[in-house]
Amino acid sequence: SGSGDEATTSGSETTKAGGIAKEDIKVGVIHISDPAEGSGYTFTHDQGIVAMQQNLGLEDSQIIRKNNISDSDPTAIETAMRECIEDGCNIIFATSWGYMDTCEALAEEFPDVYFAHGSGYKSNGQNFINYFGRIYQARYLAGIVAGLKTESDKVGFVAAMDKENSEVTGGLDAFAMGVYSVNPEAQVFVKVTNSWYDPEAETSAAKALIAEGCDVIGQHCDTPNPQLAAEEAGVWGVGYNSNMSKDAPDATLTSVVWDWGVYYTAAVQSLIDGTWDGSNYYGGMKEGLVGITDLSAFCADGTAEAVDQAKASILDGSFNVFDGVIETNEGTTVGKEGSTLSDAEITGGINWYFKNIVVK
Amino acid sequence: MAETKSTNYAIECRGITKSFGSVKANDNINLTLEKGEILALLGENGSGKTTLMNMISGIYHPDQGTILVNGEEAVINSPTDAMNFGIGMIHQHFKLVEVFNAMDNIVLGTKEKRRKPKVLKQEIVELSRKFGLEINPEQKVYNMSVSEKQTVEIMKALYRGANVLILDEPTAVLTPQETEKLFEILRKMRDQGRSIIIITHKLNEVMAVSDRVVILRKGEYIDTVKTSETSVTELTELMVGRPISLEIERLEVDRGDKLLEVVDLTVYREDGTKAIDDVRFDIFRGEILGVAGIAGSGQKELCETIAGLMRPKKGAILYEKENIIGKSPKEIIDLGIHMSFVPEDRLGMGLVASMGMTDNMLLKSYNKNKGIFVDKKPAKKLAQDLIGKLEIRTPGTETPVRHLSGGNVQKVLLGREIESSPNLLITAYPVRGLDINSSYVIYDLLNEQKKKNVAIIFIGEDLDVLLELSDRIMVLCHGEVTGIVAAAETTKEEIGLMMTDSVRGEAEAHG
Amino acid sequence: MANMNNTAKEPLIRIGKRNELTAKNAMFLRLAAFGLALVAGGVFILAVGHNPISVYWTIIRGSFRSEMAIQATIKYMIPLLITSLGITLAFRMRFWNIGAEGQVIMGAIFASYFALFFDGLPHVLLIILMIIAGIIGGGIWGLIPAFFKVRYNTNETLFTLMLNYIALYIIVFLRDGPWADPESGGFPKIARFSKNAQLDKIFGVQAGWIIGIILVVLVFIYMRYSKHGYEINVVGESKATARYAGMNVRKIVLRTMFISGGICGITGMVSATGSDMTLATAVAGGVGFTAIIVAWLARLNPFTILLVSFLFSVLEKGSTVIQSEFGLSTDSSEVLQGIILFFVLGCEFFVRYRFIRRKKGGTD
Amino acid sequence: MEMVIKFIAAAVISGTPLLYGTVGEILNEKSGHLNLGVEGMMSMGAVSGFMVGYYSDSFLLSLIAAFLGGAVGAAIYAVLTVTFMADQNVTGLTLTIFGIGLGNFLGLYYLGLSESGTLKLPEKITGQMRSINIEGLSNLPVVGKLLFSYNPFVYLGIVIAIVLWWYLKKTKTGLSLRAIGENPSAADAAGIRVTKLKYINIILGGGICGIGGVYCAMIINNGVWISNSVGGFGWIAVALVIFAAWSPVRAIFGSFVFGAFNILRYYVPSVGIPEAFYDMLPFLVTALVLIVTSIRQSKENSQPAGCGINYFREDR
Ligand SMILES: Nc1ncnc2c1ncn2[C@@H]1O[C@H](COP(=O)(O)OP(=O)(O)OP(=O)(O)O)[C@@H](O)[C@H]1O
Ligand SMILES: Nc1ncnc2c1ncn2[C@@H]1O[C@H](COP(=O)(O)OP(=O)(O)OP(=O)(O)O)[C@@H](O)[C@H]1O
Ligand SMILES: [Mg+2]
Ligand SMILES: [Mg+2]
Repeated sequence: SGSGDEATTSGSETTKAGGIAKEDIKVGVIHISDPAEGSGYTFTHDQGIVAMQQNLGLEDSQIIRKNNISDSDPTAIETAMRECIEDGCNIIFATSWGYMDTCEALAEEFPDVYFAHGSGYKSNGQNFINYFGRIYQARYLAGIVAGLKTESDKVGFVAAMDKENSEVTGGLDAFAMGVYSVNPEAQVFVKVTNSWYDPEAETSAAKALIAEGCDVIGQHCDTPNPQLAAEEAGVWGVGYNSNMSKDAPDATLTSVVWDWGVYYTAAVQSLIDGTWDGSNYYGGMKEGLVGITDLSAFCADGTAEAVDQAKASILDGSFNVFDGVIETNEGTTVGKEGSTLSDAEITGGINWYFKNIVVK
Repeated sequence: MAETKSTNYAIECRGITKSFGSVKANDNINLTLEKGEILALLGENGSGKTTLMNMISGIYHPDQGTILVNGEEAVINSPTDAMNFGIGMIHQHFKLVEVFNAMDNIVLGTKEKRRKPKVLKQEIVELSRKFGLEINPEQKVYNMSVSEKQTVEIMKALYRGANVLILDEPTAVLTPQETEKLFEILRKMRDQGRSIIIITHKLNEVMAVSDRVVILRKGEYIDTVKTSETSVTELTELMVGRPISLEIERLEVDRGDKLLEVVDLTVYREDGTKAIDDVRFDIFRGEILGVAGIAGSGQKELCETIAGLMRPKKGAILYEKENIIGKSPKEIIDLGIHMSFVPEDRLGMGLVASMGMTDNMLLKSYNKNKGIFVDKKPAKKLAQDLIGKLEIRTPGTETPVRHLSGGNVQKVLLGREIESSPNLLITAYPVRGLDINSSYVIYDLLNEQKKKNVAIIFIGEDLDVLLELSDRIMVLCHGEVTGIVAAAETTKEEIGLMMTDSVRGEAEAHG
Repeated sequence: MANMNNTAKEPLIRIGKRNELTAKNAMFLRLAAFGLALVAGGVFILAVGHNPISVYWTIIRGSFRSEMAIQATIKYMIPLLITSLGITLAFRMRFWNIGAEGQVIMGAIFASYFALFFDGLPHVLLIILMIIAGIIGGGIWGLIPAFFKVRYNTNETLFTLMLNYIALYIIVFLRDGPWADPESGGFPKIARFSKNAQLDKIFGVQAGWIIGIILVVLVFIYMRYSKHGYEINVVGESKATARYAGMNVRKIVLRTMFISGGICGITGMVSATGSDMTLATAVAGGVGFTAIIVAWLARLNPFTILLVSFLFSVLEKGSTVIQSEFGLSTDSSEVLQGIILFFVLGCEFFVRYRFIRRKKGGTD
Repeated sequence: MEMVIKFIAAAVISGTPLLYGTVGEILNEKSGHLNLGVEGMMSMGAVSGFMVGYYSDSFLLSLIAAFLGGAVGAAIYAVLTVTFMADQNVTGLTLTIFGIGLGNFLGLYYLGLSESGTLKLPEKITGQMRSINIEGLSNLPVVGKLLFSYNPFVYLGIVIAIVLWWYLKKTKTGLSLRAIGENPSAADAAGIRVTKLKYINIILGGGICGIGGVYCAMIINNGVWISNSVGGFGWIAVALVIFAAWSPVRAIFGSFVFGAFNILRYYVPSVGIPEAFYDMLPFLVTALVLIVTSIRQSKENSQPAGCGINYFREDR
């Protein structure tokens, strides 16, 4: 049979020997859009790959990128991954949640290739794991920035997915809690675009929020359009994924960002060292995986202090965002006094909105 | 150069040659058109008349040869160029924009500046008065009858100040009255010094309206004769290349049993108007029943109703005592009722233009054999037989019939219907657009069928032919039967009267 | 009055009909066109700074470099092939169906219903059920425009275009609502089908390719030799003629569009259960449009469709490899595809027409 | 009330790219060419307009470049369908593939050149392209927001639509063009330069589509380059032509209605109507309009009869 099989066989031998020689490492990356697209999700992931490559000193030829792989096209996903395998990749980073099922299936077919899947929930404990991060920690900080800045006491949020989606909703709740912590009067208005990437919808949603009187626009979606809409309307915003100050310098207060290089470096290193243990990865602020960018000059007075204080308490573990009894906007409560939500609940069970969130 | 020499000629063609792919439509043709004359262009179907005219009017471009206008060499690349030379052409298939009204069609493409519709209307009405044309400038073309459309076409040419008017078979779709009116207009134009080329297959019309006749045969120039010095017989001979008889015989065949009886038939058109009104008649085996009537008197609907293509509102059609109303076209065909219908567009209904003869033979028989597959062998054989029997000119049985000339297309259609051994043959305008030779071939075919005891409904427009060919003639007027007479005992005038009797009433209603 | 000073010259170049080409010459001409198209594409590749030969070579190598690559290439071909075959029927009837995309989607939706909710049925039975469901789903989506066409003469090109989107948003609706995967944690997706509901693989590729090849033969026979095929051709030429010949035109149009849509529906079934293993919004993914191009390039001949759709899938599979190997964005392969198609489209002209240059000195 | 006004204003903003696409396509269809390449032409206009704007910082140059970008796409289409008589559907689809590909490809190419990793239009041009503010008018209650608060594209689009309406309806060339779309051989016989007019109008239509494309890049994405910025507007425009019954003036109304469909869900309270329904709405409505007009069988307000069929003088 073809070269695909050969690649995997050699992979399995080196693993048994305790690790894969650095020269033999070949990393496949599946991107949902093009990394050159300089702001969004793909861009930050690719920054992470680049950082990993530099940290470990890999050759360019050791990285195989598959760009523009729609995560609602399983056939394209499978082809892309198989091509990586054909090319001899030993590890494939599948960055978007829609790649999960295909990873699972291929992990079974190719037990010697490692599949790391970003943002999902499935894994097989061996060669298929998922990785994500405590982005809610950073969002909480961003909420503080927004809550202090708003003058209308209306903060807007453009959400890619609706309430049922824990990733988005968890982040949004944390953001709203951050707002609440400094400005209990303020409300957080939400518009859902129903798509991770939809430039036009993101603009429209942001404009609708501004029309309703929101003067700070947060976002969980892939383009800087909400920030740009804020800039055009003369209001402020909180970016996501990468530093959106470069897109909307006059509006972006700060951005909630990822540093995926932290994880990618660790993951590939574990292959080289032979220490891959098949467990999921869920890093946070402590690991440097998530954070917010430097505050811009036009943040409200006292913002830096409030942020630093919250950040310190998160870092020292005294505060975990989803602590204690949390009131939802439907009048119900979640959580128990004296405890915090488990990681499983955070990644898969947040489908409620915090009490100051308004959906219209 | 001797410029003065040829200035008598409005148009002169020298050595014009034109091919379409492998078909040589015109081969070294010479033609002259004098100023102030009506020139008839005569030739069998496919002899290249239309092609030649299309080159004069800038639609086609000659492969070889020269066209001179008023004695000067002219390069005519487009209809605009032709227009600039004062040449206007009325095509066999009208070139009108259906959704426009008359005046938009008339001004279309002209150089004049745009005028207010009101002013334009006035201008057009004046122009039409000058030539005795009747036209409603604001009527949409899709609401017009054929002759109204033709009037628009003529107005188009006149509006552009055409000195030379070319008409390609303008009378094919007109009633005798309308034809006469058209000729009046043409004569008037000639008397004003304009030149006219008219293509027609009806020799009596040639004799009636033209000054000279140019004859083409198989793409070649044959002769030019003065109308006053020639005869129908001579023209036919020049055209066909051999003498042919112009007698239509009425075969005396013993009338057989009654085959079809139509009782109280009333049919409405799709637009809700009444097409056929309480029509009642019968037809016997071995008989040709002629149907006379001005265009649009319900002939088409009558045919289509009998063939099962239209549903009547009331009445019955008894075929050997069995009512066939409500039967599908297929069931009716299976009974042996065949229709050879020649609508204005020859290829529109009876044949599939892009298919060859073989596939066209299949059209009505493809369902005869059992199973889910078609059997092409018999169809191919039939096609070959027809080519021999009817002298159909075609490169082969698989050549798309759209490449054949009108007469040959017609032979294919009629031949197929006859070969299906019908009991009842309905033919509507079977010789429309056909040259004289082909026409007589068709008449002979019909008589042959009559001899075989087939009942024939013959819808025609030429009263002379109807009188000579039919046994009885039924006259339709506005969907009503105004009389059924024995052909041998009536006259053209009598029938003409029955045809137009209520036309006067109609005109009044409109006026 | 007429302008007598017309000095118009014969145009430098005009278009004329050419003598009918023999089948061999026409074939040769088309091959030449394809060659020219590759050259034009090569110019583009050069312009973006790469070596055309090596890019072309990579496309071919990328499609055939391993068993897995060949399998992927064939997997790309399946939906293109089947959909083109479906479209062929409609186009033969001159029914300008650009709704294959929607018909594929509806076929997928219908088939998925069984895949999701009846996956306990015996495997063979379930697969057969899903194929039938796919045919019915796609068929209905073909019937709707056909119905309005025969009834009201509704423009089918535009109507089918609308139906594509309606079908797409039906998937979105199902994905976000009734059929949402309860275990997805709010991610908008429909659950992956169970193994039992997945189409089997034959030689490592989902069985759709067998279905495709069977359909090539069936459609060829149907169009060429069957009475239905003959009727379709007649109706396509002239409805009046068909009626005159005793054909039930409405029935033929409806029937043909059901079959045409139904075949496209098979694509949906095959793609969902054989390639995607779930019902995804991208189940058609533009194949309905590409298939129009394929069917047209193949002049509606099923065997030629097989060839052309294979070439297309090579290009598609190969260009995913040039993306990672040359760093050329996936968009550049679309540009390349466009350029090649433009040339093929343009060259088709020379099969029927020719340019005639003005003779020197005009006419004497 | 205030929200309603804001909604209408947002609908206008959201519908304007459709207006350009629709009007451009109307011009194509009036020439007898059903051009399915609107999306492609818009993409080409988007990239050319944006990049010229980015480097020249001139709104006017950017508009011209957008027009030219769309026009180039249309010119390819015209050469293939008018002169080479290639199938219109296939050519249009190919143009869409090509145009989107080219737009994204060039976009990424220029992104690669940029140091910051983004392409953001410079200050001057963003200032010019943004909503106007006419002292005294824009601040009027209700009317100010409804009529005098838009970006220049909106006004330009309306002007183009009205001029085209006048051109088609009231000028001789317009009459000739309509004749070509209905019956090219009749137009030809009447002395109209069919080929020339087809070229001019198809290219003109493509150019207008191109401006619609750059609208997406400049306004919808607020002057930052993003791939696939046209994102389906071109296809909706093809649909909208039907809704507008081939009239540029009705296209103004139609595109704003469709713009409203587009943003409806962000302004109406969610009452449990599935999101998918909002997305489906424009297409559903268009399909219904198509059915209704075909039932009414209006000859005037329907697709030009010659649309989709290529014309060759010597065919018969
Ligand atoms: N556009 C065309 N393409 C191909 N062949 C053509 C074309 N026009 C005419 N021909 C062929 O050229 C020959 C002459 O045709 P033409 O129409 O000039 O004949 P005609 O004398 O006008 O016949 P009819 O009396 O039937 O109108 C015929 O064989 C015809 O098939
Ligand atoms: N010289 C001319 N050349 C071309 N068109 C002209 C000319 N003079 C007047 N017109 C007419 O001007 C019309 C445009 O004016 P107008 O809008 O009043 O037409 P209309 O027929 O009333 O249309 P509608 O009733 O649909 O509005 C053209 O369609 C044409 O009929
Ligand atoms: Mg003729
Ligand atoms: Mg008017």
